[in-house]
Amino acid sequence: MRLGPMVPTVVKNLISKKSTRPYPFVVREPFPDQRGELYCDIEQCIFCGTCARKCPSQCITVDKEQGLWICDPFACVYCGTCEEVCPTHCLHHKGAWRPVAGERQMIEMKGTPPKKKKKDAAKDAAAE
Amino acid sequence: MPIPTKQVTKETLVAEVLQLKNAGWRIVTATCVDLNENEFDLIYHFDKDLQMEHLRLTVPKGAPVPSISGVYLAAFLVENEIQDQFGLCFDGLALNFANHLYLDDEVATTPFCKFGVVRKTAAAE
Amino acid sequence: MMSILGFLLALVVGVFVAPILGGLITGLDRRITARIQSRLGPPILQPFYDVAKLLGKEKLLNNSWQAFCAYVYLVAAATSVVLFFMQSDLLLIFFVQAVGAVFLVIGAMSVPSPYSQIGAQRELIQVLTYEPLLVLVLAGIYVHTGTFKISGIYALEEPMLLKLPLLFLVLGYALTIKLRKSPFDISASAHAHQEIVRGVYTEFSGPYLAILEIAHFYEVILILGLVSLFWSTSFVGMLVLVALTYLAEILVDNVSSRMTWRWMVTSAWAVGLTLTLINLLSLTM
Amino acid sequence: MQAILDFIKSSRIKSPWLMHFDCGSCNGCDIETLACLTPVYDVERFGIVNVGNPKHADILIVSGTVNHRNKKVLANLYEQMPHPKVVVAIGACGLSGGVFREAPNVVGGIDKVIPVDAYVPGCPPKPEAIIDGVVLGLQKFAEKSLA
Amino acid sequence: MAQTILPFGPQHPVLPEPIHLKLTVEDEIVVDALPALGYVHRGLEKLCDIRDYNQMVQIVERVCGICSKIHAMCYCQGIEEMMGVEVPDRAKFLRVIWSELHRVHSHLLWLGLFADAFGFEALFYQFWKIREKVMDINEATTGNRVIVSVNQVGGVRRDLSAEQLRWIDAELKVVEAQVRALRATTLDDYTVKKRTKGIGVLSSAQAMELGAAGPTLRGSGVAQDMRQLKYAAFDRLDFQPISYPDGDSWSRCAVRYDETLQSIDLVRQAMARLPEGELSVKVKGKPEGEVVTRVEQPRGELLYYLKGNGTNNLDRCRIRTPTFANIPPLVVMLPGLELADVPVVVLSIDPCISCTER
Amino acid sequence: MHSTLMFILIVLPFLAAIACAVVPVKQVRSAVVVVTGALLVVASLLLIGKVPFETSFTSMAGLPLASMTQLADFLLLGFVLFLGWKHKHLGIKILAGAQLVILFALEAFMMDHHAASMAFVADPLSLTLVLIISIVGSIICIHAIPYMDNHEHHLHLTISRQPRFFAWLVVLLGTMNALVLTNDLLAFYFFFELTTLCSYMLIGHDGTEEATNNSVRALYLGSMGGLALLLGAVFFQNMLGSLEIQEIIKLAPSAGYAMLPMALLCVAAFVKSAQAPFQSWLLGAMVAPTPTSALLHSSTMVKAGVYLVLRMAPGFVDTTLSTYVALFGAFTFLATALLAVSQSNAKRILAYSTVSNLGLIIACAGINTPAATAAALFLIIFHAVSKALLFLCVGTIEQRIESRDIEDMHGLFVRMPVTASLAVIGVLTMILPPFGMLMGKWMAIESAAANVPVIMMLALGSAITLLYWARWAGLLMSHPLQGGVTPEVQPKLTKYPLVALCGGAVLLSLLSPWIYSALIVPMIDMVNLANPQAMFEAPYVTSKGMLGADSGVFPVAPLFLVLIVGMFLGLRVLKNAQGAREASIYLAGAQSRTAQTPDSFVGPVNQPVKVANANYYLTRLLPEGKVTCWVNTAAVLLALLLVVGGL
Ligand code: SF4
Ligand code: SF4
Ligand code: SF4
Ligand code: SF4
Ligand code: SF4
Ligand code: SF4
Ligand code: SF4
Ligand code: SF4
Repeated sequence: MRLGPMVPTVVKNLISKKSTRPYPFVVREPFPDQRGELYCDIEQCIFCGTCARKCPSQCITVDKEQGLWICDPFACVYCGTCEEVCPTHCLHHKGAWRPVAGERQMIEMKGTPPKKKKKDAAKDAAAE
Repeated sequence: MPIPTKQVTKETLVAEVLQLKNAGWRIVTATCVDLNENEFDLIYHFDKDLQMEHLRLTVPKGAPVPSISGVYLAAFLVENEIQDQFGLCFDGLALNFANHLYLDDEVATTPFCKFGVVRKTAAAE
Repeated sequence: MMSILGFLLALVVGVFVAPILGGLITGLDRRITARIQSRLGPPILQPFYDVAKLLGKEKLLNNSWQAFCAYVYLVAAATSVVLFFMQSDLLLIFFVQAVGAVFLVIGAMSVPSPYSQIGAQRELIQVLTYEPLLVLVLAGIYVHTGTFKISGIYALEEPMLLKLPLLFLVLGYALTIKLRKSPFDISASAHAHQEIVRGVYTEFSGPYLAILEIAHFYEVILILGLVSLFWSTSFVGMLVLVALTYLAEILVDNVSSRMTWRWMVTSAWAVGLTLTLINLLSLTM
Repeated sequence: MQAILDFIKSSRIKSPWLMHFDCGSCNGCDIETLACLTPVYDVERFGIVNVGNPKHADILIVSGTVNHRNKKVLANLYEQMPHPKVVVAIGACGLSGGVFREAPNVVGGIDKVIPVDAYVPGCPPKPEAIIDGVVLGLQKFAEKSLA
Repeated sequence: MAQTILPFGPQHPVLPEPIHLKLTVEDEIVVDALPALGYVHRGLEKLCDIRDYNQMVQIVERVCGICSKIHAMCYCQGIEEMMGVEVPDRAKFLRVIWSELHRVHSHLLWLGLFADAFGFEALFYQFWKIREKVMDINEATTGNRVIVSVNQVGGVRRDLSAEQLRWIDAELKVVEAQVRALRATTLDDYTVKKRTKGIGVLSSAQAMELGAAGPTLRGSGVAQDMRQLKYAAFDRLDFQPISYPDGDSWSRCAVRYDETLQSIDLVRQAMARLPEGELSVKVKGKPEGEVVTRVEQPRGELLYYLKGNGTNNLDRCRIRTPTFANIPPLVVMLPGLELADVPVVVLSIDPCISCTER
Repeated sequence: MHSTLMFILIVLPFLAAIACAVVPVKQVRSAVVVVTGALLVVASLLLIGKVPFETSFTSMAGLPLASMTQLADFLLLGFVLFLGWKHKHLGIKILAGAQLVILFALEAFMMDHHAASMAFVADPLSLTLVLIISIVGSIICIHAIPYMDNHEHHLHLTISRQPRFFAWLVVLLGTMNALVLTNDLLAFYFFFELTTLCSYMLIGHDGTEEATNNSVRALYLGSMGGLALLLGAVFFQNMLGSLEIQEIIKLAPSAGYAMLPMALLCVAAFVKSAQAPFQSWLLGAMVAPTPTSALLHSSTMVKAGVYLVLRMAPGFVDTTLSTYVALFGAFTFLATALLAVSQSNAKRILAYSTVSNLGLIIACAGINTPAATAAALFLIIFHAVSKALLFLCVGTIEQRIESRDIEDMHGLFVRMPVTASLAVIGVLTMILPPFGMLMGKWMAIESAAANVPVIMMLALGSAITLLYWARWAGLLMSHPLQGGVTPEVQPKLTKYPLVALCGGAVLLSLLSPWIYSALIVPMIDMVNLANPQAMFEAPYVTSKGMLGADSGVFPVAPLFLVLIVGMFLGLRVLKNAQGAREASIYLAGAQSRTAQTPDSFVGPVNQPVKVANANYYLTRLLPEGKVTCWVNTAAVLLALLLVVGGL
């Protein structure tokens, strides 16, 4: 039974450097391979839909016809499964976390579906 | 491959459980599995010195099962849980949350059954 | 008797300067506490931001009696500080301050919320614990100086601390309760919240909570004023004594857990009364 | 007088007291919220104090999925907060129900029950992101109190 | 005698999670305590119907964020057993390293929260400050601080480089030194002992009868730890369960304090003996059959019952978490205590409601 | 003029009592009570201008007072003996028998009866008591009129027993007036015994078994006091050859051996003031209808005891006896305050608090300095007014809610806004500055500051007092923000007495500096006059509504100023608060969301649970039975010490 064994610790705290990180004035470098914001390099995407099928949160929708890669950023749980299964490695987690938002969002990326690459692109252009 | 279990019946369940208790077994938990349209499997798990013993009780839906919370008080929680999720009723629950352990009245059917049945609420009893 | 000028001075200092000082000390307290916990802590002016923000919030009440009680608490706290600066009777100052404590309790009890009620009961038990100790400290001062008047203490030749060291400890014990610091922060849980949320403060919100905070600023000044009397012979001595005492309070706050009220009553009475008895007897013998 | 009113106004964003309610979260988000209060992140730098009482809170931080039982609690707490107030939803669960969206007892995100002012994505979001969320909340807070 | 009836929770500042206790007190002595659950119930076990057995790994991780890693490990072990998959050795050791790191961070977190329960703020902050180092290790090695997602059926998803191992070792030294510095305060301080010694006593017989698990059980003198089952790489590590005999809150605290240091040691052992090799094996086929697996969570014995039916989706995934087992002992311990002891005793079982209710 | 006033104050009540007893018409009885009360008030007020004076009568209105009392004395004792026999109570029989024998011996062998006159002395002390008895007492009697109607209505009595009740009630007023005015110890003894009888009659009024038992207990303990008093008188007669009170005081201090009879007198006083270990009769007396409790057992009759001690106090200045009296009083103050903490029955709280406060007054008498005497007097005055108010409030509340348990009074404001507010004010006047009770306590603490054991007990006791009062006041006032409060209708005779007492408590507090100059300064002068050795100075000077001394100041008027400003502010705040949003109480977020279940939370099994709130009674820390046991043991020891140590 002792009285105040905490004293040395708190005195040390008082005179040594505080451990508070000065965020947001200084932002720490992310560790390598950190799973931050998910990012799709849409140019590389072949719209195979693997990511959509494997995602445990089922937050990705891939529309091969339209060339749409849609993700609900509010439902993604940053597990990295999609990144691992993507055959073209077009999905990456950035180091930094996804910025906060003031309202609901949806990530909708439009790319060019494979095979009918040029033809479709021309068609689209013509349609517009 | 099914796990090695000892099959019991509604009639022998409580006696078997009592026997295990007297032999110094600790109750780990119970599991309810929805087998088909008519039956549940109730598996009781026990532990003694890191060894496990399982009792399996296959029961028809709709009929109450004797509670073992009289033997192991601790079982009241899991039995209430099963009552909530599967609509399987227990006779002689030490502490009966009357289908409201987890779920509110908004949940109308038993959520864990593939073949859901209407939940009886406390008011209905 | 006091001159009119002196009276006005006491009034102004007591009513306006004291809460500002009290707020600053509270801010400093939070800063030091943070450092002790290895944190940066809030700005020194934080207590004022808090109060100002609270004043601007929506009024939310369970009944109007609550609001009334909050104001009585404030008025009583301010009055006791003014009386202190007028160098009035210590015992009386202390009784006036008790008005505030009682109204805080009554206000908290007027709401049927169990947290508020339990807080109120505990606050009463705190009063029960520190009041006798304070009265006895004052009695000791009386035995030493022959008067309950603060002016009598200023007439002393040597610091009271030398003659009343044990009573000073008792005072410290009592003031830890009054300052709402661990191990005695049991009725309002100023920082912690463990079992009763914010106890007596639970049902006060917005401007009414601000009132209570301001009243607490006054109380801090009153308490530290009382401490300063123990080194009444020099201004520097006063400051040093107050600073050291307050630091000690912060330290104790940070190296102990919060105790239960049963322990508080028994320990405070056992330790406090024994120390008082020794010191009083040594004075009267 | 004007000076006092200005001071009150400017104090609003300097003293955001927050209350955290765990609305059926997996604790991941909660421990990260708590981590914000601890020495390494120390949000008390910004005057943020964790209060346990809706009546004292300016910011309500909610994590986790809404279910039928806790949605009533959530609504109660929101109602007991005095104006102005903001709500910050954190984590995939709080934003949308996350990975549990389709679980049988899940209603969905926080905004199904109370209006949300800031969404902090992540599972769980890092403490820094939660601080960002509070900052965004504060901006809304300032707007609301002007209104 | 006049009674006060109050709701303790679901929202209560001392409880990070929503649980409700209807407390009846007389002069602050608890005469009756009745729990109410369901504020966190999601029904996630049922998601096995619509998510395949691989996706379920991410879902069971989110049963509880605090020991996410261990849930996933237990689940994966179950599936692997069912499918007859032998996991590479390196993966087994890595599983131990991360799971013991999780225990360290969970226990440090708990030690802090426990200190908070009896109002020792500085101690709370101190433990959480130390814990941040462990969180950094998690983040640097797995890519996330809390839900680390390193398990997969068949092995692990990440590796540790030699450089990382050295860094972890250095960091853990600091953590260990800092934790040791708090021993006297946590276990021997007068005020702390007053608040924990003899508070919430659970005899070993009661603990067994009520089905207590983990530190709650070991705090009552029963040295039972699922790591004795020698899953993962525990068959190749020195491990003895820690127990204290008194059965009070102090004992439970002492168990966890010692286990923190023990886990640091286990991480070191595993790092020292880490074999080279593959991280995972390719899994073929679909799970079929029944399996029961158990591992030791920071809070105690975790049991998974899994039933596959030869499709990608499981038939039944049943999770029995340690807190679920510790609720009945809690209800028995509360009457007769002071109101001020309620947070202490509730915290002393290290309740995790999200895992209790899933 | 003297004789007229004396007649009104002493004899008139007896005549009124006869009228009450014989005239069975309710209206007449009420009128008699009201008129008697009014006359008493007027007479007592007129008496203010007359003090100090001494007078003696051989007869009053043609009645030979002195010889009548002698005769009545024997009749009284005989009656008590009869009661002892009737209730088969050995103790009473022995005590009454012994008193008969001793009294006979005293009258027959020790006294010469040449002057068969009755001497009265009116000084500020007796004047104070006369004022209290006549004014507060009358108010209580008037309040009793509607109260007793209700009371009997509740009991479903077919034949009203009110004549008897009111007769004893007013008899008591006369008796008390006589008791405080008489200068003859033997006459004092007679009136003292008469109050015991009144007490017996009124406690047993309802005739239930409990009432009867408690009334017998009161009679038994009262007789003990009587015996002690009589023995004291015998000793004084023997030693000093005189039973004139003023004479005794003058002679006693010079004679150390006179401490034994003094001590006996003190013991008699302790019994009457229900000091520990004799408190049980007063607790038992709470079964009586509330006016009885108010009149006899709080504001007036029990004051006879403290009056006796205070009266004799100049006779034992600076003696060991005095020290012991102070100790004893302080001990009772503390001990019974502790006992009060464990009570939830409002009348028992009031009873313990009464004993406690009387203890404080006795402690002041024991400290025996002018400041302490002043404190004692203030305490007597303000205690009487505030306590009467509280008792009447409890009575009124009880008849409405049919419970005396304070736990049943949560949020009483909603049902009885007026009475609840009055009760709160009553409580506040008991414990807070700037009200008189607190000022008395302030003086007491300041004058006891150098007496280590006494100050320690006073410090503890006053904190405990605060505890049990504040929690009661707190729970009365809860009410919804908007609406919900039902206006209260009360009979005039219920309401006016309450309002009068409440106003009195506040107003008298404001006037306390003037009361001090008018009553206490002359009283100290009289003490000096009576006792040439003691040259006391008035302890305080009053100026600008402040009481001041070297040792401290109590700025009454300035504090009242703050109070008034504060009230003004407070009322504005109250009005302002109406604009606030009404919040539900904090229930950890679980509050039930339907309007049918207010103040409820959703508990286990999803059912609404109504919250309950209760005060702390510390019953595990301070179980009443055990504490009583310790207290009684300690008190017996102290009392023994007092009697023996005085020698
Ligand atoms: S190989 Fe890639 S692109 Fe082709 S079908 Fe499979 S996933 Fe789609
Ligand atoms: S990170 Fe995980 S949750 Fe997010 S999209 Fe990819 S697979 Fe889905
Ligand atoms: S929403 Fe989809 S793309 Fe966006 S961060 Fe989450 S997973 Fe990545
Ligand atoms: S897996 Fe990769 S390539 Fe396939 S759809 Fe997803 S992002 Fe595109
Ligand atoms: S978002 Fe992720 S971490 Fe947060 S509660 Fe949901 S599952 Fe847990
Ligand atoms: S263990 Fe307890 S404290 Fe920790 S997260 Fe789970 S519930 Fe919260
Ligand atoms: S036991 Fe509790 S803490 Fe551990 S993983 Fe499960 S839920 Fe989380
Ligand atoms: S128990 Fe004690 S107090 Fe009660 S009657 Fe007996 S002796 Fe007296």
